[in-house]
Amino acid sequence: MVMIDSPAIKERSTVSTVMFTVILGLLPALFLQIGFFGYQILGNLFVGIGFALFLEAVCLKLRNYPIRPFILDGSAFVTAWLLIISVPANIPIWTLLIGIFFSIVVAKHAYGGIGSNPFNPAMIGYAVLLISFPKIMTNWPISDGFDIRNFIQFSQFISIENINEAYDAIVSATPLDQIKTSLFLGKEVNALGISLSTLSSYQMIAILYFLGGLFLVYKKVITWHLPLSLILSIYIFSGLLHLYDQNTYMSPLFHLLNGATFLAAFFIITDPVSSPTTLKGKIIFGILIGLITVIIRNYGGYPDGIAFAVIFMNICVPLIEKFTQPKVFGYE
Amino acid sequence: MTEYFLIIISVVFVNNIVLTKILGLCPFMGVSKKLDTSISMSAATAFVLTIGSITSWLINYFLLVPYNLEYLRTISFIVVIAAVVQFTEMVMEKNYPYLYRVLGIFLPLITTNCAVLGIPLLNAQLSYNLLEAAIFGLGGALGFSFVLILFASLREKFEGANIPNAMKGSAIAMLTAGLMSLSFMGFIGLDRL
Amino acid sequence: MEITDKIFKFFGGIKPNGHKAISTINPIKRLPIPKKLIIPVRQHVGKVPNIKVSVGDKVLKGQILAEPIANISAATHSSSSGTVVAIESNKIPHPSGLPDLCITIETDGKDEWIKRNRIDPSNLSSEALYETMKSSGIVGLGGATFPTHIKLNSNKIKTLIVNAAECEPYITCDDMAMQEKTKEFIEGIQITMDILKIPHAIIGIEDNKPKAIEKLKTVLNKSKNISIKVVPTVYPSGDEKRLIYLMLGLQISKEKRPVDFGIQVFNVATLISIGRFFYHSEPVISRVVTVTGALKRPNNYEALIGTPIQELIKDAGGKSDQEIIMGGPMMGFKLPHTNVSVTKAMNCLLAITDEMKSKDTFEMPCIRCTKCVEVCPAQLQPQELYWHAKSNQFEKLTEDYKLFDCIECGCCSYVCPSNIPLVQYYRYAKSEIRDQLKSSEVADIARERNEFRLYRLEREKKERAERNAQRRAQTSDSDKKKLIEEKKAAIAEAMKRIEEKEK
Amino acid sequence: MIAAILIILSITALIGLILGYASIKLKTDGDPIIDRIDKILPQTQCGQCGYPGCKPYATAIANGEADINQCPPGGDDGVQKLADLLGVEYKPLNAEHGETKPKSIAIIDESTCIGCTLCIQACPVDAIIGAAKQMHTIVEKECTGCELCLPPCPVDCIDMVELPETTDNWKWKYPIHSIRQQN
Amino acid sequence: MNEYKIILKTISIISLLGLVFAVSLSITFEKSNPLIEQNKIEFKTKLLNEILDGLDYDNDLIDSYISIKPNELLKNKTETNAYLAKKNNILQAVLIESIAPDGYSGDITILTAINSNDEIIGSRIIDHKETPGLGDYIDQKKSTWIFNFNGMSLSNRADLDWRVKKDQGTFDYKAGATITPRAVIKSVKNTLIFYKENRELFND
Amino acid sequence: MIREQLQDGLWKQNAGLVQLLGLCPTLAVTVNITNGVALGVATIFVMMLSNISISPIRNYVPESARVPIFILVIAGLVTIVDLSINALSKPLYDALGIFIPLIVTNCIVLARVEAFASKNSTLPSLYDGFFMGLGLTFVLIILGAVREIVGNGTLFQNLHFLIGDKYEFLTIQLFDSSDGFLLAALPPGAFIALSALILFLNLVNQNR
Ligand SMILES: Cc1cc2nc3c(=O)[nH]c(=O)nc-3n(C[C@H](O)[C@H](O)[C@H](O)COP(=O)(O)O)c2cc1C
Ligand SMILES: Cc1cc2nc3c(=O)[nH]c(=O)nc-3n(C[C@H](O)[C@H](O)[C@H](O)COP(=O)(O)O)c2cc1C
Ligand SMILES: Cc1cc2nc3c(=O)[nH]c(=O)nc-3n(C[C@H](O)[C@H](O)[C@H](O)COP(=O)(O)O)c2cc1C
Ligand SMILES: Cc1cc2nc3c(=O)[nH]c(=O)nc-3n(C[C@H](O)[C@H](O)[C@H](O)CO)c2cc1C
Ligand code: SF4
Ligand code: SF4
Ligand code: SF4
Ligand code: SF4
Ligand code: FES
Repeated sequence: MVMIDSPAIKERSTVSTVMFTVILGLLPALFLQIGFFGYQILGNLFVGIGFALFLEAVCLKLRNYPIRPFILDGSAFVTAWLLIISVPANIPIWTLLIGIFFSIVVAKHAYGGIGSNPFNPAMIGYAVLLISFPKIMTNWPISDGFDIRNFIQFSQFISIENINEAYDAIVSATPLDQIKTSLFLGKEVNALGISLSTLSSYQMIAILYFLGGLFLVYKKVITWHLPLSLILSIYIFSGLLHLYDQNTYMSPLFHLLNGATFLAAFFIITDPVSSPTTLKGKIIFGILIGLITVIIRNYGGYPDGIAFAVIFMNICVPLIEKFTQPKVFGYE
Repeated sequence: MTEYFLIIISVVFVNNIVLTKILGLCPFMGVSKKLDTSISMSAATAFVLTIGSITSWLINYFLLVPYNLEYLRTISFIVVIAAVVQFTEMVMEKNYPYLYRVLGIFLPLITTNCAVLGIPLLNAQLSYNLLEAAIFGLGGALGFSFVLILFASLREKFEGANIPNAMKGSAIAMLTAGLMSLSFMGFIGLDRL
Repeated sequence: MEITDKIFKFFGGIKPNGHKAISTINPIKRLPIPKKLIIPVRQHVGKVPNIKVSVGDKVLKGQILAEPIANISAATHSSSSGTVVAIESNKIPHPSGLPDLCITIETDGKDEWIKRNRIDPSNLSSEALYETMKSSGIVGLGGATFPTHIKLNSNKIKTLIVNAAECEPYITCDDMAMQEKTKEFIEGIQITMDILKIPHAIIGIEDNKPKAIEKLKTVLNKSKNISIKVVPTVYPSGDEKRLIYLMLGLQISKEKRPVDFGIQVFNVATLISIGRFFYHSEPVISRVVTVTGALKRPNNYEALIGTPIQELIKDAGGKSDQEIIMGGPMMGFKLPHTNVSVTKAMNCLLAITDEMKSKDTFEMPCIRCTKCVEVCPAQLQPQELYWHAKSNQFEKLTEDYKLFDCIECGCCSYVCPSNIPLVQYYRYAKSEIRDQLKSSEVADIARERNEFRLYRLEREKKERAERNAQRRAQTSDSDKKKLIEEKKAAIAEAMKRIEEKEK
Repeated sequence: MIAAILIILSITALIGLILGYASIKLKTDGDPIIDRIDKILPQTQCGQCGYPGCKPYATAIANGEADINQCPPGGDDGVQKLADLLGVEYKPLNAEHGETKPKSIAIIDESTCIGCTLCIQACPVDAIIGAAKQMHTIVEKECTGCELCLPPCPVDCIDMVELPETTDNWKWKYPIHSIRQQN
Repeated sequence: MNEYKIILKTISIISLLGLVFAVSLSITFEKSNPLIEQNKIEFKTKLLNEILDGLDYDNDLIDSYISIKPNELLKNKTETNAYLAKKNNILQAVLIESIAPDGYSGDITILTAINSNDEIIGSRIIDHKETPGLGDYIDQKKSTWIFNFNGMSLSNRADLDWRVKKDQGTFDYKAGATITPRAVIKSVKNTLIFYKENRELFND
Repeated sequence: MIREQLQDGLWKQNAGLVQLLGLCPTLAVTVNITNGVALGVATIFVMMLSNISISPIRNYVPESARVPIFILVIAGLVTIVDLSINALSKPLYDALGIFIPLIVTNCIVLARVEAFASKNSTLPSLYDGFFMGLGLTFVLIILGAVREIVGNGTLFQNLHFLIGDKYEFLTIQLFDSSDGFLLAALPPGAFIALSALILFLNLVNQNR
């Protein structure tokens, strides 16, 4: 006998549709990434997602949950994908797998799997890697511009060894990192020769994240509150600093187009499980992540602080929700 | 002014007394099951911490240093702190009996909250002046209360989560503390400015 | 309160496919009088009425079978003439599947009425009116089955709202009744206005019932004191408080009732019953039931209370093993047994369709997507309600998240991508909380009685001690010694016994 | 050495003075926690906890003499609530004190009852009415189901009956198709 | 009366215990303190000797030092001691502590030994908070990088050589961590400059 | 009795894993085994001494000054230990840092004094101090080992601080420390490792 609870009818959308819409939003940027940096990232995605699904299955088995529906829900897929595109493509595969282990097993299944994790799994994986392997995590492959041959030319599917020596020819720090280093050494911003008239590879990818994000808003997978509040917050706070001193603080536009700003705004802080559910809460969450990010970028030890800001704000979610409960119909 | 601000930033965020300096963990784990109790506990601890760091500073400065008796720091600081706690406890039992009951074994354990002795000792080690010591104590109290309350609010939520049985209780709490500590690593460098 | 043309759109709500056309093709149909009527004694919220007949009695149509014993209670009438053949527990349409007391009548086919005389409410004092209404058996036919005489017994009412929204998919009984019984409907509204002594009423009707709107508009053309407000089709606009907001822009929480604001809401069928009661002296003995869903000939039926539903289903072209939902697809519940009979609350019988059966019932954990928040018309946080209900954190549910403001409309479940039976969790939590409240009341009584007993025993002991002391004062010293020795001996003996026992 | 001794002595003496004084001035009396515990207990007054009633058990818990898991009528829920109130770890019901049974009430078989009044004396809530040598009855609403009236009855005329489920006391069940596979 | 007794009892027992511990602690302290002081000295001498790398001197290093006030080159925040190694009362080498404030994560404390030819005998990192595994290769415990300074002086190296290879200098660095070595190099160089400019301080 | 105390101390009531007391040193100093052992031994020593010092005077302690008196005794003992370690091995003293004086506030010490020594006679109190301390020491050692191996690639680093310079060869280098999993050596790693240990204990208990 079929169990029928009220209501007996239901809209046809499932967790999988939600998750795979997110992947769809990420695809265009992936295309650019391959064009710029080579198809190594494909190898990482292939191995990394495979490992994520494997870990997911193992955890489900151990916890006595049915495997199929939870593998098919696509959440591990999204988590792994987001982690992989946040780390340098030339990362040794073992390192990446450690990150995935922390995402799926420690940050997700230890807390009870999908829906129960208070922290953003991908960001936990990222932060663990950044703290443990700073050298690997700050050396990105250098791009010679978009090159269609990157899709076919054989370089390396995945990397296995550590980059122990300085391969200045093939790796470099990200723009945010470089700026930080230069400022550290006492240079002034306008002497750095960074102009926004030509877009770097990172910036073009960021723009595609923005477009992919708009797609998610259009598809109603996310609401505008989180992305907008984060973007505005970063823009305003870095803008204030820039106004205060143009020589030591980069322009707000630079902060928007570099680092993980757009990726985070649309794909990371919007993780429904670990972000607040109330509208006011979402706005506070976005603003504070932006503020912390700007502070870390300008004053802290890490070139980009979004991952830490996200995890830190994850901790605050229950309190934020507690204080931003909307009024119930009929109550003042 | 800025240096006082930096002291606070440092003990609350960068070198958070609980998550980075790893002090005061037992009450952090023990009194974080419910938000309400954690708030009362942080108030009590904050009180003792601030008073404790001031009195300890006075003892250190006026009694121990002049006579070269630094080796008596531990014993004199802690005895005074214990007395402050005991006194607080008595006042609480008299005036807020219910709170007293709920904080239970953890009230006397404020005495053995490592942070409560750790901060005065650090004060002495860093040779802070009285104002700095007081601010350091207050900052430590803030840092403790801040993470305790956040932690409690998180743990309350866990009751509805599908946490695996073997992880329930202290294991998940410890893991959460670890991940909180991980996020506080992101503040590295902010105490310099 | 100013009444304007403005529609105040409420927050949330959903727009499921209506499926209303299939049951409005044919007019309301009457079936021949069934051989047996099984009439549940209680068909309302409130106290069980007192049974007035016994097995073997001959009863006439409209005769009282059971009489209300308290204020919140209602009468039950015989729907046709015949003989009472049984008064026993029987299956009733209830989600629990539990039986309840029913009166079974074998009809004689004569359909003979008891004597009726028309009642004019304007001639009656308010007490007399109240008593008359109490015996009418009229309860809210919109589904809540709350006794109507209580809702009418107020002189604070300023606004009468007629709930003609009928927002649930599939259901068309109010729509058809308004089209075919327009006169009785308007009469009902008029009488209700007279009883409440108010000059004006508003009919709230969803814009997916153009025919009924048309008909009402033409009939009401001349009348100024009954107006129509057409509201957009959004489920659950038919919920009392949502409807009040739609009409008047006034939000009412669970803590308040519409009466507190001088508003009373009645369902179409209730008003028709009121009309029939005062113009034709007819208590509630039948109602319009929509029989629809996966059937060959969906239709509306004017069914006698107590009619076995199988007769309706068979007539609508269904099979006897068909799975049936009582009520609409959103709020209705699946009948645990389909050999039950029509009751006052039964507005719709919905044969489960393949689409409903194929509903994915695999429940995933909540991913906090807040789709449910976006549709909750009570502006609650369904995901929080779920989170705390599933882990039995009842205190938080009532205090922080206002569980009891949930109207169980099912919008949240409808949109939830994780397929969570949210409403079931809320119902479970509500039952548990109510039960806990009840047992704590019982416990309070027990505590009081226990304390009183202890106090009594204490007092008795003291009294006895006093009496003994008096007696002792009267006895002499030697007597005392003797007494003490006797006691000692008794104690020694007792000790010995205990020792033996221990061995 | 002298300085050390003097300093420590002055600190300790001062502390001794303050605390000794405080211990006299800040003496407390009464413990409001007992009432809060009693409020959680089911008031069946059955004595299964090892105390003569709910209030004595509450007092024992407050004084730290009894564990929180000794009241079978309160069930696991009750233990959980006590644990929450007192901020201690939940522990399963102690089986030594019996197990939780569905709520029942006592019924006297009136044809057998000899009217000895023994059960009246046993009932902790005075739920039994009747006078000597007359048939007794139990007020259904007031009976807590404590079973204390069973042993004293010389003719075994009292039975415990479980309250049947009706549409009035029926409760919605926990949704059954949960994600977890039954194992 | 009774109240007095309670107070008195409290005071006496706590004071009695205080007395016991005051006595036993002072005894322990008096017994252990010489050892502790000696340990401290040994530790320091060992470190200094290691930097001096077998240099021949005959004075007691720990006792022969001058205080240096906070200054711009050494970036010391409080007065620090510079130790003097002498043979036959002739200055053989000085050991100067400097701080590199622009390390990646805070101050790096460096001790540098300079011989009478103004050449560096050796440098050691005393304290640093650089990222483990990334910036901490400057630490002698982790790599030999710091020994690159051995034998360098302001005169025997060009300005350019006091740079990491990335800035066309001679110093190795690890990819992704150039801030740390730059800071250390700058600080060591400044120490030499300080010594050159304040030579008279040491020669009295 | 003694068997029960052993079981309680090492397993059922283990300070670090079950009672969650004495956490600060457990987490803070366990970057390597040596620190763990050293602090563990110091703690055992203090626990035994404080238990046997307080047990005999337990009946003379006025309620109002209970904790201050206990803590006075503990602090005195700790200072003695502190001075001794400083005299015996300076590098070790530097490595353990502020955590030696903080044994005073190690919750488990006062907790045992309150829960056991102030209610029992001297000999059982001695055992209690020993077993409870031993239980904590085991946790310290396991955590130290795990964090040292994973984070630094070594085992028994600095052991010679404890037992003399000639044993420096005991340090085992498993892999290049710059390839270590740094997290393990940092505070978050300490928490996570202890969490894993508690998980392990729960699993074992579940399966029994
Ligand atoms: C338990 C209960 C008590 C009620 N008490 C009153 C009342 O005192 N006065 C009144 O006018 N209506 C009363 N009502 C009727 C409600 O106001 C409302 O009209 C009725 O519940 C139907 O609404 P619904 O189907 O949306 O739930 C009561 C309803 C219930 C269920
Ligand atoms: C979600 C929900 C939807 C409802 N929809 C309708 C409806 O479409 N038509 C209706 O008459 N009553 C509906 N009701 C019941 C009304 O709230 C209310 O009980 C009724 O209008 C009161 O009239 P009555 O006492 O005459 O039944 C609904 C109730 C709920 C909770
Ligand atoms: C977490 C983290 C820690 C770092 N630690 C150091 C460090 O200790 N020392 C250092 O020189 N650079 C460190 N860096 C690297 C700098 O940010 C910067 O990338 C580098 O110094 C510039 O090197 P390049 O000139 O080779 O590009 C760190 C970077 C990150 C993200
Ligand atoms: C809009 C959206 C954003 C998401 N972002 C993240 C993310 O940042 N990190 C992550 O691990 N999972 C993300 N997920 C996937 C999923 O929510 C996550 O695996 C859950 O946290 C697992 O419980 C996202 C899903 C959606 C629908
Ligand atoms: S719609 Fe379902 S999954 Fe989404 S928040 Fe609501 S309950 Fe959770
Ligand atoms: S069922 Fe309750 S919680 Fe869900 S949408 Fe309706 S009112 Fe809101
Ligand atoms: S066991 Fe019986 S007497 Fe004891 S607390 Fe529970 S109900 Fe009351
Ligand atoms: S009647 Fe019997 S079972 Fe009921 S309360 Fe009294 S003694 Fe207990
Ligand atoms: S050891 Fe318990 S608080 Fe530090």
